[in-house]
Amino acid sequence: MVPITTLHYLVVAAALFVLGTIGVLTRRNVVIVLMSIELILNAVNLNLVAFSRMWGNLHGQIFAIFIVVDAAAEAAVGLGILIAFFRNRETTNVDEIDLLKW
Amino acid sequence: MLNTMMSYLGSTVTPGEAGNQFWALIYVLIIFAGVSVAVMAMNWLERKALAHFQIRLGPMRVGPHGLLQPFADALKLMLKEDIIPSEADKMVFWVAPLIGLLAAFTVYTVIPFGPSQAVSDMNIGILFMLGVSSLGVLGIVTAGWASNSHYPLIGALRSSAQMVSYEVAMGLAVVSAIMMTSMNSTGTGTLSMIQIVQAQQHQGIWFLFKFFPLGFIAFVIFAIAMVAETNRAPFDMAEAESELTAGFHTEYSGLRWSLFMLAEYAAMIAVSSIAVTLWLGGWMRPFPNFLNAPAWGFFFSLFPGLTFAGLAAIAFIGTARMPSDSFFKIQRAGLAIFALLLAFLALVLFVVAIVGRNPDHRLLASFREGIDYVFWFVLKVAVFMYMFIWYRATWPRYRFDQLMRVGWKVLLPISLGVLILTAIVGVLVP
Amino acid sequence: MNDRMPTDKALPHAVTNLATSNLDLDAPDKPYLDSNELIINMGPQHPATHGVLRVILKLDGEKVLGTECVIGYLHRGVEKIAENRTYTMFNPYVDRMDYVAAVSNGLGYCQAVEKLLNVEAPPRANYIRVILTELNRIASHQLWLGTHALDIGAMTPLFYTFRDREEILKVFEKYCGARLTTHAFRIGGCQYETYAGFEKEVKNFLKFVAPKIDEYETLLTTNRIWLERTKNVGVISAADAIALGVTGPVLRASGVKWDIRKAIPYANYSDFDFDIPIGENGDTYDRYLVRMVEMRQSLRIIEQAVNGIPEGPIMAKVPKVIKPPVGEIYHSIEAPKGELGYFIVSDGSTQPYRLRVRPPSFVNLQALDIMVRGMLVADVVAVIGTLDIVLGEVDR
Amino acid sequence: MNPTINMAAAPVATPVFFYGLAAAAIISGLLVITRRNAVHSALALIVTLLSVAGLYLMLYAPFVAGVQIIVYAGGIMVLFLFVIMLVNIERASKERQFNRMWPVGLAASCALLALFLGAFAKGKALLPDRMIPIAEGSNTQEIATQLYGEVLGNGQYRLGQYTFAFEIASLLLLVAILGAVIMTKKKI
Repeated sequence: MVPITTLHYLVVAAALFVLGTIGVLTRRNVVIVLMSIELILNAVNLNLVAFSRMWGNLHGQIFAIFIVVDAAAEAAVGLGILIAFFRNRETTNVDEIDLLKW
Repeated sequence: MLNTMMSYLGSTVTPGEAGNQFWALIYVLIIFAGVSVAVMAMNWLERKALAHFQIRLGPMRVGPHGLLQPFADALKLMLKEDIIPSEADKMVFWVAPLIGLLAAFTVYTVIPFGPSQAVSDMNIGILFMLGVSSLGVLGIVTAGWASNSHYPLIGALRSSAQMVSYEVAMGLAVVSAIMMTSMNSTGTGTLSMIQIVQAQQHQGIWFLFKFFPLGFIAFVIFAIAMVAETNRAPFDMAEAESELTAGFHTEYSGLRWSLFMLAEYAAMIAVSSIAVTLWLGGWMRPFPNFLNAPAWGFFFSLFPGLTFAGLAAIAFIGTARMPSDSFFKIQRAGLAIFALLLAFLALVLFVVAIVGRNPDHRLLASFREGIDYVFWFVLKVAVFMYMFIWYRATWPRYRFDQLMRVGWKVLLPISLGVLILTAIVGVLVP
Repeated sequence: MNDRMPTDKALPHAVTNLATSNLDLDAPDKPYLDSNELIINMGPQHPATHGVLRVILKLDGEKVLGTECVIGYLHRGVEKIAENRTYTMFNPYVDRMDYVAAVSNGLGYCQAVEKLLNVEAPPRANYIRVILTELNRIASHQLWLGTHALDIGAMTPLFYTFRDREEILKVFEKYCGARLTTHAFRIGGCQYETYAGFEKEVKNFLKFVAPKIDEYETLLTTNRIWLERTKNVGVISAADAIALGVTGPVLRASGVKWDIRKAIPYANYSDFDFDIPIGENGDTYDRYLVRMVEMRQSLRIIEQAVNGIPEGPIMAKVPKVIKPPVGEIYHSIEAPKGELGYFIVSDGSTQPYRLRVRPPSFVNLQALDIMVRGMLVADVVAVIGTLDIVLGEVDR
Repeated sequence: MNPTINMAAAPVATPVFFYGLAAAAIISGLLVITRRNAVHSALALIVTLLSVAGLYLMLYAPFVAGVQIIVYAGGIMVLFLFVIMLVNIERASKERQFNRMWPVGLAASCALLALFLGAFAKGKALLPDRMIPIAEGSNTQEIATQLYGEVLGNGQYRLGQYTFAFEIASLLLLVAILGAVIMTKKKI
């Protein structure tokens, strides 16, 4: 079998990234859009960790941890906004969230 | 064959570390079987102990003193019709118990029953344990949602909120214990379960008593949070039968329901193991440094045999006390056989303990060590399991908001304070 | 007795100035603005509704916005049956209303008919009646305590109370052959003379049960979780309680000293020396304490009664065929759950023209809604438990 | 215990595990964006996250894998499931699932994928396959040193390279908590 190189991980990460962008760009449900963003962040993390291994230091891994922290913050605030929005408008569709103020 | 066996028994590293997949697989199977048996035993013990708390007898009919009751229960649950509500989300309904079960059992890969008696010694052991056991909540949430019914949904929301909030206090208590592992000459701590126990051995003190009362408070916080984490009384909001009929598993029946029960009990044993590992010295016998003469070692290695001998004695007394009516003939015989079995096990353990003193018998010597480690570990865990039953018999149930208040306003500040104090004391006291 | 247990001396005095209730009982339900409200059915098949009560809960998350009780799942038409039975024939039926306090039901009915007939039960019969009724009060409170504690999550008291209730049921069984639906009394007195050793057995029971009541209190009274679950839960003010017609321990826990045994003495309760416990806050914990003290007071009454039981006949002169004069009568007694009243209209025939029961459970159940508004789901269970309802009596 | 990497003990079936985990990640990633029901999407996302955690383990990054499991799968996904249950998904699952500009989005994403693949094909030679010199057995300690700093032998303390960033991250989390609380409160 072909030994697994960094490139393999990069391809997986690229695939996840593209899936994430498709989700963000095409889905209407905000929850799923947020989940797609998590997919994108994961793809980035995978890249970082793969490069961290490739270059033989830990900077990539530490950056990945920061991104996980960021993802947690983003999910908390994003879902908070979603709940507040749902309470006002009873919808979770992105294309109905098209005004800045209600 | 014997040589291979001996090399495994004499191994000083875990099979995961030695990279021996076959041996690791055998460990996994042993642990899986052991935990399943422990859950069954726990089931029987809980019913019996609870009954005796409540001036009842508990199961008495299936086998002598209801000893075969767990098997009867298991059989009944397996044969029972497996109902999936027509309005339920079938796929998720099907998957939910498996998630819970998987989360509960995966944790056992890093539980150290001895310095080499673990499937693997991960560098992130305790982090892995907390992470995987927190996946159990997903099983509960999905079960509650997939049932498509009000009571399970409320139960699932309650339990997920509860588990997520108590995880915070639990994690902080764990961190203060981990911090104690770094109070050594090198100043580096560890997350590995085995090394945590070895740190206690090295420092010559259980973390329960370290920086008294800081270690003790952290332990108490963990002990409270773990009850909430496993949804047991008095924190059994999720399945409060008087309020939500059965909480998240109201719509479940038969085998699927028993999977939830299995997961619950497995999770109880798992969190108890964490507590034992972090604060009670894991596999170590009492006073390993203070009473380190070989005679003491021999004395303590008799305990497994003594325990089984005691159990056998209880069983014999039970046999003698049974009514002499011919109706009880089979039951008497069964109990007597059970007692003989226990006595035989005690005998084997005694022989191993006595013969294994001689290091020339390599197989028996390493066997004896292994038995020692596992025995003390299991004994400490068993104390926790008994506490779970005791709580259930004694206390009423908290209300949901009170539970959250206890979690966020009492346990969290205390555990934060303990964490900070531990850090300060650790710097001041070299 | 342990000093942290509530004693009779520590009881506060009854409230004297009652503010008027501001309950508007006829106001329509306000529409709730929050769209997240969830409507769930608690019951009729639910472990905590004590039978077949169905409570429709309107929830916002866990908070109760409103409740609606649906009753009648156990309706047997007891009042209508009365119109087709003679007075004697109807006597066993009343046992089936509040089946955990069957003796009290029988006492109320027999006394109501006696009042209608204008006969008086002989003193010995009255003593036996008081002993059995008070024993039944203890049994009823024990059952209440066990199930109430179980609802709140404490499993163990249930088994302790049932163990001790068994002793009372044994006395009943020896006296009249039945344990639950006793049919112990007859119109005009008691049918059965006490069996040999009755007094001794009752005295033994008194000695046996007093420490047991302490035992229940050890488990619960100062238990932190119990306090958190019951203090300030299901509060009802004295004025609201009176406006709703709530009686019994629920009313007394709100601070109103109203006990028919003292207020309008029936049987020979005026001969005995006992106290009426009252609470202060009208919350679930006070109701718990009141009932615990009531059990002890019942023990006092039984002790006095069993020591002073006179010799003599046990039946008054009552005609074989009971034909009360034309008229109507209302007679009420203090059942374990509150005021149990019988309103009987007689047209001079052997059957009542109309018989109406005022069941304490039914009236007390009305307080559920105002007690649980704004509380949580778990409190609904606690409050249903603390109201001590028996669905057989609510639905009749 | 044994800090040197034993190459012989390295997973024998590395390619098998890699392809398995990669396939699981991508297939469930596909499910995330195609499922009608948000709960199914969330469950699929959990599978993705756990597969990615497995990939981290294969890259000798156990700490990141642990963080991934405990924060993502145990924390964030529970939050997601919680929110999905709070908002009304019955209606959302019956509606149109994709917005009107979905062809454009799809095309752009495909272009992005093409860009990636092109870059990989061109730059393949630039990617050396080297081994991380830090042993797996002390990964956590190394990361802790970078994040918190370390105690030097002479009783002195040195800040790590990322200590400041780490503190900032905690501040970010605090702000996020406050933001989420204020956002979801009914009445402020």
